[in-house]
Amino acid sequence: MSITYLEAIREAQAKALADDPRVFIYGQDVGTFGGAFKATKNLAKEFPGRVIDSPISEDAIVGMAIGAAIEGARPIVEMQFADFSTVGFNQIVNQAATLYYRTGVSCPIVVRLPSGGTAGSGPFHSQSMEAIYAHYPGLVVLTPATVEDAYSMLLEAIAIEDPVIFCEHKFLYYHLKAESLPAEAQPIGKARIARPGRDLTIVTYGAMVHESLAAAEEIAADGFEIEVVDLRSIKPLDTDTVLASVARTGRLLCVGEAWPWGGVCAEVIARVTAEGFGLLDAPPMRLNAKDTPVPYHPALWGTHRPTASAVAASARQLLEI
Amino acid sequence: MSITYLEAIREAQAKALADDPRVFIYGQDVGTFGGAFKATKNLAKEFPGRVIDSPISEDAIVGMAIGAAIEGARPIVEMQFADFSTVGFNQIVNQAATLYYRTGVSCPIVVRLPSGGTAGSGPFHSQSMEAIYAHYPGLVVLTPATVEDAYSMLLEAIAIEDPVIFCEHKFLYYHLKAESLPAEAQPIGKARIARPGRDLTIVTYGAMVHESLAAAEEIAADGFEIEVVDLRSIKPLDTDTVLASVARTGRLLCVGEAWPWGGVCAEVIARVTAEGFGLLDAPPMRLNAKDTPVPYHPALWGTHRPTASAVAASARQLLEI
Amino acid sequence: MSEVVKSRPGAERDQGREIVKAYRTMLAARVLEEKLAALYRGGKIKGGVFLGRGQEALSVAVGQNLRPGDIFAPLIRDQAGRMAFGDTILDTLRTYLGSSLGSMRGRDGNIHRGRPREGYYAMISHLGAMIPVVTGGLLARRLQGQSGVVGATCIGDGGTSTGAFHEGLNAAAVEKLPLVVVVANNQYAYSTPNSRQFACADLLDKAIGYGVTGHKVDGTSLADCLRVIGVAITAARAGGGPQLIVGDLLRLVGHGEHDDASYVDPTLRRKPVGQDCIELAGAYIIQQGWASAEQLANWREELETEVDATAGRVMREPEPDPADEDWSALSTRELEDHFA
Amino acid sequence: MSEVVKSRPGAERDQGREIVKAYRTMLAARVLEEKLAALYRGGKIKGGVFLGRGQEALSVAVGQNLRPGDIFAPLIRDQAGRMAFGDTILDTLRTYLGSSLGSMRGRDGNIHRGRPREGYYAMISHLGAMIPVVTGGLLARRLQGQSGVVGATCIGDGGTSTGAFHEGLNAAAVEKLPLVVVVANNQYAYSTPNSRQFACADLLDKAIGYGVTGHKVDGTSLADCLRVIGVAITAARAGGGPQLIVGDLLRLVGHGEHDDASYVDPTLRRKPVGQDCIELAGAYIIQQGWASAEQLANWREELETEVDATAGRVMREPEPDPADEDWSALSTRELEDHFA
Ligand SMILES: Cc1ncc(C[n+]2csc(CCOP(=O)(O)OP(=O)(O)O)c2C)c(N)n1
Ligand SMILES: Cc1ncc(C[n+]2csc(CCOP(=O)(O)OP(=O)(O)O)c2C)c(N)n1
Ligand SMILES: [Mg+2]
Ligand SMILES: [Mg+2]
Repeated sequence: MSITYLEAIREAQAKALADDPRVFIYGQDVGTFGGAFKATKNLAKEFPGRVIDSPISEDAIVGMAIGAAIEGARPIVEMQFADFSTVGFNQIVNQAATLYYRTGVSCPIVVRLPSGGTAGSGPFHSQSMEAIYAHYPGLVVLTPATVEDAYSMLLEAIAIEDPVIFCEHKFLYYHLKAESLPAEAQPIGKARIARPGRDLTIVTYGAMVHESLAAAEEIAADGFEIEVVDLRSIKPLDTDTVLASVARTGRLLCVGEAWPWGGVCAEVIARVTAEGFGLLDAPPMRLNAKDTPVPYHPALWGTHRPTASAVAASARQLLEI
Repeated sequence: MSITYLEAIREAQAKALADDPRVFIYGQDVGTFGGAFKATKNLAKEFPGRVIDSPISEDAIVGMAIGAAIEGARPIVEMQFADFSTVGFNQIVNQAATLYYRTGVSCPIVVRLPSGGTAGSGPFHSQSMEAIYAHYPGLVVLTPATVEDAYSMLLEAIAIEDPVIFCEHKFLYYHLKAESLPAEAQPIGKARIARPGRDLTIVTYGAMVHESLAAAEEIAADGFEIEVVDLRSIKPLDTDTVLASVARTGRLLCVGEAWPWGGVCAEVIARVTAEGFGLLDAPPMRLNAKDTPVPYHPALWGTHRPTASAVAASARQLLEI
Repeated sequence: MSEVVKSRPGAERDQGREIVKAYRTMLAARVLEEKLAALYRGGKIKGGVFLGRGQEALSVAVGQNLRPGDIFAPLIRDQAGRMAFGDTILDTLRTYLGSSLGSMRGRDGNIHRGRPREGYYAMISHLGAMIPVVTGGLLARRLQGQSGVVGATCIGDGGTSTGAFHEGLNAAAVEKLPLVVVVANNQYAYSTPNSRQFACADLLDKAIGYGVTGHKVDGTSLADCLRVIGVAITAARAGGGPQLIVGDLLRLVGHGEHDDASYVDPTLRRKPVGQDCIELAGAYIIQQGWASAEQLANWREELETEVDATAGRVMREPEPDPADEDWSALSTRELEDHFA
Repeated sequence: MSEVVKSRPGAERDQGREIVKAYRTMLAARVLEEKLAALYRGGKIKGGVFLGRGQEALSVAVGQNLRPGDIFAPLIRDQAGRMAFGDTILDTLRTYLGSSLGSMRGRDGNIHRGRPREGYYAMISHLGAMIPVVTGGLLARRLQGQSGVVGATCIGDGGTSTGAFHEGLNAAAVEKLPLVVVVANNQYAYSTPNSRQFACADLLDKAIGYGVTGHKVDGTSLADCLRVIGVAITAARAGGGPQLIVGDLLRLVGHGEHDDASYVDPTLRRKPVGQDCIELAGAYIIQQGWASAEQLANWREELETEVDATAGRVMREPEPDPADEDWSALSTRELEDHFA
């Protein structure tokens, strides 16, 4: 058997629907059609009445999920693309994120954001919004990079009492495969050493984990061992695991697919330099997308986003300092 | 004569309306009423037909400003509070911010955001959204901290060909006074040394400039000279001025009123440590609001936000390292 | 529809009881709000104060027609409706004054209060935003197999211009959920008159575009409000889908207590729409012989005493202490992020 | 209204010319889109391909009724309307194929193209978002003292559920701007049927709620489309305020070329709404004697030749070169931020 990242997301939802009668799914085309990416394929048939097509109304979709959560339900909402969550932004950051703090009533909703770039998708079907949501108190922001995490973290996300922004990466949907689904998993909030090393730490997440692993492999030929830390969750962010890695390597490169200003890389560097300044043998470095909208043409897109070779080039530069 | 920060904003708009026939103002209650804070007081009378009341429709308000800009106008839109710009978020980040990159047609709009906390304003009338907007390519994000800057930077913002998010601070509206309006000003993109010093650099912006200056004054009694850098513009961010200051002092404390994750402080620290690692004699430090919604009660609010004494305490701690 | 009510034996007596009950709640709201205004002028309230003077009849009719187990998301000017739905003088004062014993514990204030687990949702400031939230609450109730539940929420003339109003009402209509949206058409949104807010001849014209039932009500008449909103809530409860009610009235006070409402067209105050619903209701009660003028005066006096005493008590209650706060926005403490 | 047109002498000849002109534009759109589908199947287009098959009559009627100097913000399925407004086979292919010579220079693709400075706005993906933008463009024109200008934009049945549609149309109505909103009611939003999208009996019922004039049109009939949209645009131009047009038709193709549209109710295809507007228009033209079947076939052949030749040419054009890009999102280069 072989299962893709996308199938893992479907399976997690199927399991949650089967195990917990409070769970339901709401979003555009998620019903009989099974969703734009087929992440809810057959679920409407398997769980009648619990996988519900919405109008094109992201503000209402999120708002309704919040109301349902107040009444004890466990809604999962699917945005057709992360980019469209800007329309539901107010409900996410002002209603869902503040509910518990203000009223003491928690808000267990999961907002699934098909995120990140793929070739030819252009400025409005490629965005990575994790840093935007992580800025707000009251939200948990997850960025699974593996099939196993896509499955186990989504299950855990549904179980969490608080609102979760689940940034699943479209570039991994079909590419990434695993032999089977995990029975156990690391808890949310713990980062993972995706590849151990001793010369330099790359801290990354989402699709960039794979670009970074490829870069590490490439550089291994030069005799350098790069450690790759997959954050898994960017809020909360597992500073301890990152610090422990930097303590081993003395060098930090942060790689993110999103824009640089105030992104995950900036946040990681701020934490490491504040809490582990003495561990660094060289300045921390970051590699992000270029600071423009995500271009449509694959030739431009391939330069706009960090690729394995760009990561390798940055790592080499940092190793030489 | 004495002029407040708020009056400076009104005067800048009056001057822009007088000097440039392309300028108009659109927003809730900005017309005859003069705006919720009176930032457009009398302007509707002085400039008939050019200061226009809108419905309660932030998405349409921003969208209309963009369309008007395409046709050669220079719209200034007022959000009643920065917090409500979440409803116009999609138009700001996906339409205004991408227009030039995609089409080559620039988008000269100014979105005025009455920002930041004041006592008793609570979670939805206190927010500081500068980091959210700065994350997006295609936007200029300004955070004036003085009466002079409120005036000259708003005038410059209106003249800029690109979309500007103008974060004016409500806490400064009435408090802050100047003798007169400036005839000349530093250009946007240049930070300002608000107080020179040699022992520690505080990088900050907006209302926190004044808390930081008060902290510096307090600490001066101990014999330490704190340099306070007022960023003025957080995107673009004047890394050079910050680096030059850190080169003088060897110590960096960043102070921001907004939430910590991915905020201005994280971005400043990422830049300084990447580009000026060797300049630092101690780990960089940041001081932000607590990571919860902004509380209503003044007693809670006073702890939630950084105050002069909290800034002083952080600075003392950093001076001891 | 009033025939329907009157055709039952004893209906008139029932109606009298209902009106008097509503009147006393309106009066409580009015007296309490007068106190809030006084406290505001005295600098005792740090934030803004937003009152519902002139809107008590419409508001109370919503709260009083709901049942325990229903959902209610009131808006700015719903002190009367809130109290009819179970909110108290005590918690109102605690929230405005920021007592740590209030339902919002000083974390949020004034009109931003509620007890969501009891069906009493706490509004956020963003207008329109509560409509989809109530809709979602009703969807969950349906999924849980509950029927006969109603969710009501209020909005102003200005709030109808929000995308949230549109998306929420449309989604409720598609699901045919028992949502009752009450528009308090008080002629202004802050300083903005209706002529600058919408272009339809009547806000009720919006109902057909959503495929929902529309109801018009005279917001100055308590009897009319109780009857029409009763009909709408009954229809929603019976499976008739969303109901849109437009009540015409005038805000008899500033947008907030900082505002003198000088922009209000003075001719409106002299028109029927500008009448004070409490005065009208009081006169009606006296005229119908359900209570005397003395009784009305007594009720007011009792309420003033209660409100004053409660305010005094609340002002002696502890403020929230920052040191007692755990400063977490998440209920799952293990998932809190830590900043150095 | 057709009487008005027919009462002029030579009106019938004019109408024939108008219909034939529109038909040839529709045909160009159809032929071009067939090529795009073929290129997509051949893996030559990296992103999605979204076609307007079945919607050409409604779309062309918008573009053809506009004048130079007007504003047009087309949507997904407006290839015909775009071409009637001046877009070309060449720029369409360049944009889809990502040629660096296209108006979007490879930065954006497919339907996300335009030349805003020429009144031809470039849509963003977020549905509804162009409505306030056109409204604002019209407001600016008014402030500049221009009159007689119209701004038109298109939206789907699904797009009417967005807050942006609501806020934009309402704001235009308040300002009484010459905005023409054309709803292509093609029965589905991706897989979602109208029954899951709205609950009004007819989308036209929304017009009264905004206080704008509503027009219904048979989206399969070119003559009807040209006439009704002509009337609406004329009314807007004359100061009649926003016009809402609802055209009923069926999307005769998948949502995108990746989609087989298997969810479409097959009975719809057999109903009048499911007819192909191009076939109907061609037959009408032949029947009226404005052109022969051979002429129609010739036109198609000419278009196929032109489209094929243009596609060949564009495929030899340079791709955008990342090294030539200055990677700036700001027109003010001095304000660019710099990241180490
Ligand atoms: C989305 C949004 N924009 C702006 C505001 C600021 N605001 C608060 S109340 C108000 C006027 C509301 O008018 P209306 O809806 O008619 O209610 P009323 O005050 O008349 O009861 C405005 C603009 C807000 N709360 N939410
Ligand atoms: C705000 C927003 N949400 C979701 C989408 C994704 N999306 C693209 S097209 C589409 C369906 C549109 O349906 P309709 O408006 O009826 O137009 P049609 O495709 O039928 O022409 C959806 C949901 C989007 N583009 N914008
Ligand atoms: Mg009102
Ligand atoms: Mg459709």
